[in-house]
Amino acid sequence: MQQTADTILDVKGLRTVFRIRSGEVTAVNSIDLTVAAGETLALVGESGSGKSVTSLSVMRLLTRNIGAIAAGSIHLKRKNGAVSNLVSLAEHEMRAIRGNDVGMVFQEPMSSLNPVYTIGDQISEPIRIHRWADRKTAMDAAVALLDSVGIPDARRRAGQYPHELSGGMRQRATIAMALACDPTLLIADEPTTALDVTIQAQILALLQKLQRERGMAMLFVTHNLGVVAEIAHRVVVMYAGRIVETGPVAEVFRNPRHPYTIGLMASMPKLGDASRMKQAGERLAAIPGVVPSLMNMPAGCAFQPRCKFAIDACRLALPPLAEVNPCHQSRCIRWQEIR
Amino acid sequence: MLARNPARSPGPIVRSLHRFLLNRTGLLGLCMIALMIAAILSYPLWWSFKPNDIDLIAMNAQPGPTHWFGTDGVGRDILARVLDGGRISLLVALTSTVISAIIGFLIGAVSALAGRFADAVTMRFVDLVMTLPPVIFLLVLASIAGTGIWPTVFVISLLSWPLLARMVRSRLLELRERDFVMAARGMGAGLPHLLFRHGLPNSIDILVVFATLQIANAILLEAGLSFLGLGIAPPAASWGNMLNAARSTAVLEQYPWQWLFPGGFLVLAVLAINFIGDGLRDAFDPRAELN
Amino acid sequence: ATLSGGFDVGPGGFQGNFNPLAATGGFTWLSVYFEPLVTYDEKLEKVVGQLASSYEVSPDQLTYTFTLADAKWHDGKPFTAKDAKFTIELAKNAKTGSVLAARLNAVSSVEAKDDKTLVIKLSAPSASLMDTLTKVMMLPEHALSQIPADQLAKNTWWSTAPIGTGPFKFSKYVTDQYVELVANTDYRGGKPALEKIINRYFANPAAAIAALRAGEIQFTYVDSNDLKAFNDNKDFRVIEGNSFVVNYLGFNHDSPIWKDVRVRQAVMYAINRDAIIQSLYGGAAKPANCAYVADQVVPKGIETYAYDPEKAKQLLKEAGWDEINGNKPITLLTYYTTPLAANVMAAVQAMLAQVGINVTPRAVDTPTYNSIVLNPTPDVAQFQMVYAGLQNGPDPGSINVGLNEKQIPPAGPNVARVRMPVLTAALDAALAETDAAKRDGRYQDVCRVMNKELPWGPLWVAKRYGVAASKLKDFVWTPAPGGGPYQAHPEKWAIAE
Amino acid sequence: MNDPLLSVRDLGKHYASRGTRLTILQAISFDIGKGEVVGLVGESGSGKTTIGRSVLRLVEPSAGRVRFDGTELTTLSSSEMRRLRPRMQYIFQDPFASLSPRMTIGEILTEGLKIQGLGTARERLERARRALEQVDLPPEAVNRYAHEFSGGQRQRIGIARALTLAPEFIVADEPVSALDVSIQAQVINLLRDLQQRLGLTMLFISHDLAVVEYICDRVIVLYLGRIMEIAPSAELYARPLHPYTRALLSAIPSPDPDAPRDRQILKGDIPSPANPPSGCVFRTRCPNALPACGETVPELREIQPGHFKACIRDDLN
Amino acid sequence: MLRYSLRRLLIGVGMLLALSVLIFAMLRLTPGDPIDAYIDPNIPMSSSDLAELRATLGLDQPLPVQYLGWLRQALTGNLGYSIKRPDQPVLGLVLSRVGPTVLLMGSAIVIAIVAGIATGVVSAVRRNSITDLSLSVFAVTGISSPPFLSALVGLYLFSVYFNWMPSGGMLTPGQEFSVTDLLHHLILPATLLAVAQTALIMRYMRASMLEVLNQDYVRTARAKGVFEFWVITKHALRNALLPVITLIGSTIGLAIGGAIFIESVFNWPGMGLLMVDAVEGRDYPVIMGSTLVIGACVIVVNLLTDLAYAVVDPRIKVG
Ligand SMILES: Nc1ncnc2c1ncn2[C@@H]1O[C@H](COP(=O)(O)OP(=O)(O)OP(=O)(O)O)[C@@H](O)[C@H]1O
Ligand SMILES: Nc1ncnc2c1ncn2[C@@H]1O[C@H](COP(=O)(O)OP(=O)(O)OP(=O)(O)O)[C@@H](O)[C@H]1O
Ligand SMILES: [Mg+2]
Ligand SMILES: [Mg+2]
Ligand code: NI
Repeated sequence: MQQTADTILDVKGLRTVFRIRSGEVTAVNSIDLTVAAGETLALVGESGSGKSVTSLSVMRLLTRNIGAIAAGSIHLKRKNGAVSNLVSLAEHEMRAIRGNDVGMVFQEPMSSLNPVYTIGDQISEPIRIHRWADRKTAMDAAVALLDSVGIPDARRRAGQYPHELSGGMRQRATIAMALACDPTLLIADEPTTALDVTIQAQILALLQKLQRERGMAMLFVTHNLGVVAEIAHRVVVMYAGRIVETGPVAEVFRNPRHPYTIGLMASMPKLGDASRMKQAGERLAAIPGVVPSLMNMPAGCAFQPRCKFAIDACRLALPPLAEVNPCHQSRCIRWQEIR
Repeated sequence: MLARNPARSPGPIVRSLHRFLLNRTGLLGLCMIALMIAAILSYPLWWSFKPNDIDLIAMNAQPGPTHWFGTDGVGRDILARVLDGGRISLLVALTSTVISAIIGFLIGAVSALAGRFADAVTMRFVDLVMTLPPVIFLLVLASIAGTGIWPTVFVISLLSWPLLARMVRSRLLELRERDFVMAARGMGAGLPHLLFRHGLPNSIDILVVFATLQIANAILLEAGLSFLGLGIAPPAASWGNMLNAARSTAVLEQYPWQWLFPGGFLVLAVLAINFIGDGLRDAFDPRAELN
Repeated sequence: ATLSGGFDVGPGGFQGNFNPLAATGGFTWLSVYFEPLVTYDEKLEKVVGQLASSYEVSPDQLTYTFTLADAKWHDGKPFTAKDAKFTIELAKNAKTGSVLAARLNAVSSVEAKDDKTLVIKLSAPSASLMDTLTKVMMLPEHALSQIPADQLAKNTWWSTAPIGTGPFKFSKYVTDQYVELVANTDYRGGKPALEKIINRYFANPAAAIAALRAGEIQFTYVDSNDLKAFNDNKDFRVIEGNSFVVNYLGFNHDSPIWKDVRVRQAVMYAINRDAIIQSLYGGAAKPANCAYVADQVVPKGIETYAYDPEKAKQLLKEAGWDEINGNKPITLLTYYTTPLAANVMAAVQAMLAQVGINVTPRAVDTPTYNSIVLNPTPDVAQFQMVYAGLQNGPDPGSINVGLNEKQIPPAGPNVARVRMPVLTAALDAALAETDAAKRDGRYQDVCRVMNKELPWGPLWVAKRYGVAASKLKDFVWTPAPGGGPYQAHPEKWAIAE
Repeated sequence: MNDPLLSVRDLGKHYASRGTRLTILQAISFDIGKGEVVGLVGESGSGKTTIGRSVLRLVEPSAGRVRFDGTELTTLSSSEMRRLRPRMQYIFQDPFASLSPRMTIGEILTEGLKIQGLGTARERLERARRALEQVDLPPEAVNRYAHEFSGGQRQRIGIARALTLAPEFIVADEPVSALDVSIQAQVINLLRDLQQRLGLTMLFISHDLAVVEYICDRVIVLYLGRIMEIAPSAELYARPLHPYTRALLSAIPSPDPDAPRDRQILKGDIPSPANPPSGCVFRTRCPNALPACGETVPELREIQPGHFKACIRDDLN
Repeated sequence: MLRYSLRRLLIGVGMLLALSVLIFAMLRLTPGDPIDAYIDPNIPMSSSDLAELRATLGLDQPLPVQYLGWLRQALTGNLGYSIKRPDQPVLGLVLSRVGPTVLLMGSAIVIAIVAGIATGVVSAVRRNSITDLSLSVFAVTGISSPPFLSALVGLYLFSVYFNWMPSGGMLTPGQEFSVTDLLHHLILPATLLAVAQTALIMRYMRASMLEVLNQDYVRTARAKGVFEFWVITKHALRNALLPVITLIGSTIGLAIGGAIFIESVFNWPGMGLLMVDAVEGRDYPVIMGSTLVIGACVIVVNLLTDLAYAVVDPRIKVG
């Protein structure tokens, strides 16, 4: 996709490595992403495929002595219109961006809230830091935020501790916290995975509403294809640290061009379908095997050991991202044959 | 995930050993303690002075070529006494640590796993023991037990377990709710199984920390007992009663080698044991290989 | 000027008990504000008058007449014979917690003839009466007569407002920290030179020495092995004195292993006392060959038991030691827990081991020791030998309780269970001797018997030390057993600016 | 289904917590026939795990009876219970917490046999290897530790552990919800194969209605410790009767980009068991609630043969 | 909270009762009684006096009678009179020591907490660095040095050698009370007393901090743009403190043990010193009294740590 005027985030060739005892592993390799204002980009993939590492790299929140960005650029359009390359910013400049230009929501609402401070305290913290607001103004702003994420009786809730809230409310609170300074980009790392379906529906609706109202860009990480279909405009499918397929959601889901995406779609039990399958004695179409370990990557295409379409050529070289159509790409040399 | 490892992998004990050997400070500690024990056991072969031979002419001699560590107030060779005292101190410290670890673990574990009533009774008892001032406890136990190595071990063991019992209890209360313990119960596990198959391995880190602290503590308690005229009967040397010599201002000030050497050995031993403890904790934790 | 000192660390002193009736030590301090009728002279050789200006003894040794000095209590009231009578009666009454009651048993009556004359009548002659009277500090009847005898010890008067006749007045006591006395300007011996005396309490001798060297105090007791730091220091003056305590190895005569005198002699020959005295004590002790060391009571020509391990081995062989005990460990019990004592025990053990006597020293605290040795039926296995001390002066008679067969526990403190008719006879004879001139001879007899029969293995009499700052003037102090009392003239003590 | 293997009647569970009484389960009754797989669905905190564990007496129920193959479990002594345990096993949700990190897979798999005193060490190990094969893992895994396996593999180990004792009845507590989609499908297939091959009876707990449909014969819908609806699964998905079930089904996001997106979003959160709403506990979030819902606790009524619901609004059927 | 505290205190009273029985029994099992302690073996006394003294103290009666007698008095608030210092009622004696002990222990614990937490945090944040290593060597040395030795060495260094500090006592004798004087006397013993505790707290703090630094909410704080300093001091520290608070509470008893040596070397007029004296003198009433007071303190401190826990951690509700 072209870098347009309202591109908020533009990641190019991102490579992130981890230092482990036996050397270095590449957790995320040559990732290109762009997210425009008002747009939601979904990042899907199995556990360990590098979704969180990608989002943490954008925030530059990798623990310094363990992980680091090894290559690539991350351009962010900030609130004041300036575009900075986050990779080359100094730590103190980066700190001014976190929570201010970029907000982040994490997966586990319980563990990502500090248990010993009140919700209001934690939500008002970014306002105090980035806007130099005094305690009272910041608290009022926090209450307003809680209200806007749909928490009834916000003033009282602001004085409560995380453990006194239900899971859904906690996640709303972390969303309020991420939005406190009106960021241009919201990164949500599996914000609904820990929640019940009914609550998940609430949160998804809330995020959509907030995005519409604020016009921010959203990078939404999930492993649930249903959620992707629900919320995202475009999707990036990751496998073993690389992008394997990317394109508009409707296009990719209707017409997946990578065996992994196809497998993922097929292995989801579909509501209302099961009774038929059971009667027919059909099994769920599972992808065999497991995600390869970073320390032990197969040669060539990372997915080839599990791929039923794999041919010798797949083992020889890493397939390039092939263009299915201008906005749809697949990292499979047989993309044309598979359906 | 390491799921795709070669088919045959060595057994758990070999791997614990392997993990221990990977730990550099642990190895350092092991070397230190091994050297120390080797010296302690072999010194009669290479050192001509005996720990209890007095020499009133050479008393309070400074460290020098004949007496490397100097001599004490009756002319006994400090090096020989430090090494000989090491036998007793380490023996007392290790055995009493083991015994108090056993008592503390059993009481804490039973309290956590054997139901509410047992818990209430044992915990009140532990509280009671912990409110009792140690001097009195020490004095009474010691005067009942008398002097010598085994009474000393007995006294020190009895004095040291309550804190461990508490720590083990709180760990196991948490463990009790864990799924794999639930699974064991679901397969019909009784108290002994829970205690030894689950409670023990999962308290290893607590036990190791306790043990490393307790060894230092035991040596010091032994010194305290000698101070009260109990503990290791003189003239047998122990690091504790050698340190006691520093009570005399003359020794403290003018003959510092008489307490610096046993004190130094004590600190070295404790340091080494701490290192080993850290190594052991990792060795017993299969997850440690990951990073 | 203020004098601070650690007057209580040292021989038997213990602060906290301010009641002289119950005191077994600490007289150095108590006699700064209380005074007895009579006291020892500075050299602890003879008894002289203190509150009594003079005294007379009737020829039958049964009536003692004291003429009292013109003294005033600290509150201004005159000191009279009635006060003295009151005090002695209190001391005789065990209900008051008095530790002197038994020693005053012989007193049949105390009369105040007039204000300045006191007559004490005895039921039988007592050689130790005067020694006992030195410890009876005079107490004011007008302040204490209202208090019932059994409540007296519990009264707070002792630590808040005691009144004496001495050169200094009690000012305040800060619990466990110090006692402060101020000069008694009306003192009959003249106005004291110092304004205040502070007695500081040190739980640990090392701390006292630290305070002395830091200049916070000007005087304290000092162990002989701590002297080194002071000996060549011109800021300090080391005061040396006789401890009057004989250290000995007490054989438990209830134990069969000591029956043979040759075994006991072997113990004596096996120990190199000279070496121990020279090295461990740094020469600060005198060897003892009986319970005494004072010249006048030690006869010439007694056996000196010079170090002779060969002879010891020989004697043991003759006695058949291998059958008697052989190599079995023998517990050597002691209540001395000082580093010096630990060294002595180590040396003794090593020396005895050389001749084949295997002793295991065991140092316990005083109550444990007492409960073991004073037990009427002691466990011989726990207690076969003791390393102990016994006060043998200034009155040589004090040795009697430790050796007389009649004093075997529970009757008395003859902890070694010495049952030697000759010795008992000698002691009885000495105590019954009312003729002062002949008394020394009697004690010499005791010494001879002890030297020959070895009821104990006498070792030595150590010296005691105190260190005073050099700027302290006219300071009289001597390391008397129990701290005295003796004529110290605190009113003359002064500090040079 | 005239002779159910497991029959639960009026099961109740409450906890006393700082003076307040938490009613976690109330009047739970259901049967499971031999060889049947019954699904238990409901939101987090609705008491699914508590039912699963109470049935096996891993937590002590506060009220009610549980009959297993003709034996009343709630009154058994602990040693009698222990003897019965091999016949009923539990599979845990969290594949990370349910395997002891300090035991090798071999130790984990032989633990039950050892506890029950079955076989020699060699036989037990053989059985462990067989169990590993049953769940498609290499038998060499016995010497490794749990952390060396992926989530899906661990869950297989958890299943293998339950199988070593050859149980007739298994409570599977959300066995797939911690797994990735691709792995989830593997494990569901495995569970279904095993169930059919071994004729296992199963109580399958899940919060994912799609998964439940795939594996279960009948489904129980739970809300705040009360049963809302019971129905054969084909029936339930085709014609959900209870408003709660409908809401649950509607909340599941579909990956089909063409699926209609007019979902019905429930308001608010599940209430706290400390002060449950009066009457029907669901009424506070129910789009169809009437004032009458607050008055009486609706009983579980059989609307159609085998299809029960606890809702007074028959007009919604 | 109030009700909870009251209930805990009530249990505490029961514990004290049990404690008194235990001590009473234990004391009578130790060799030697107050009279044995009273006798200087160098200056023996005749035994008839001793029997009489024993009788006046009631030591000749059967144990249960003695205990009940003591209890009856104790319940009326009268803990009897010291045997060694007969003019001092035990209650007054003990209470007069509570202040100094609390002062000494309190300052030591404050020092230990502040220093232990600070060093623990530093070594967790800079884990595996030289700082971390040297701090853990310091900790081991601190834990393994005998309290009497460090007290004596400290005394020698600072009072005699440098002459910076007074050699002991709580106040300069003969001077008016002043706070500076008190602090001057306090600082050395309090610091020395704190060494071992500091080391212990440091080790636990380090472990706990390492754990907390890996928590999600620390990452969240960083994602909000919080300054690293505040991430550590505000977000991580308070959570890391929780296990350490329990540790501090349960080592109070042990700290009293260490205080005994310091008090006797520095002649600090506290409970430790009183207790050592009483034990040496077999002063039963004082031992009973001071043990009960220490026991009561330990119970109260444990209650306070539990309450502190609830204050620091809002998840914990007491009551
Ligand atoms: N601190 C770390 N040290 C070493 N490796 C790490 C670290 N953090 C992540 N990794 C590795 O990086 C890879 C990508 O991890 P990441 O957390 O991004 O996965 P994810 O797609 O977010 O998975 P999930 O769905 O489970 O959140 C994984 O293989 C993981 O093991
Ligand atoms: N030991 C306990 N003490 C108090 N309350 C408890 C206890 N155990 C569980 N609960 C409560 O019981 C209720 C039901 O818990 P349960 O674990 O059965 O729910 P669940 O349906 O399995 O939820 P999930 O889907 O999250 O696993 C919850 O509100 C929980 O807080
Ligand atoms: Mg992730
Ligand atoms: Mg559950
Ligand atoms: Ni899910």
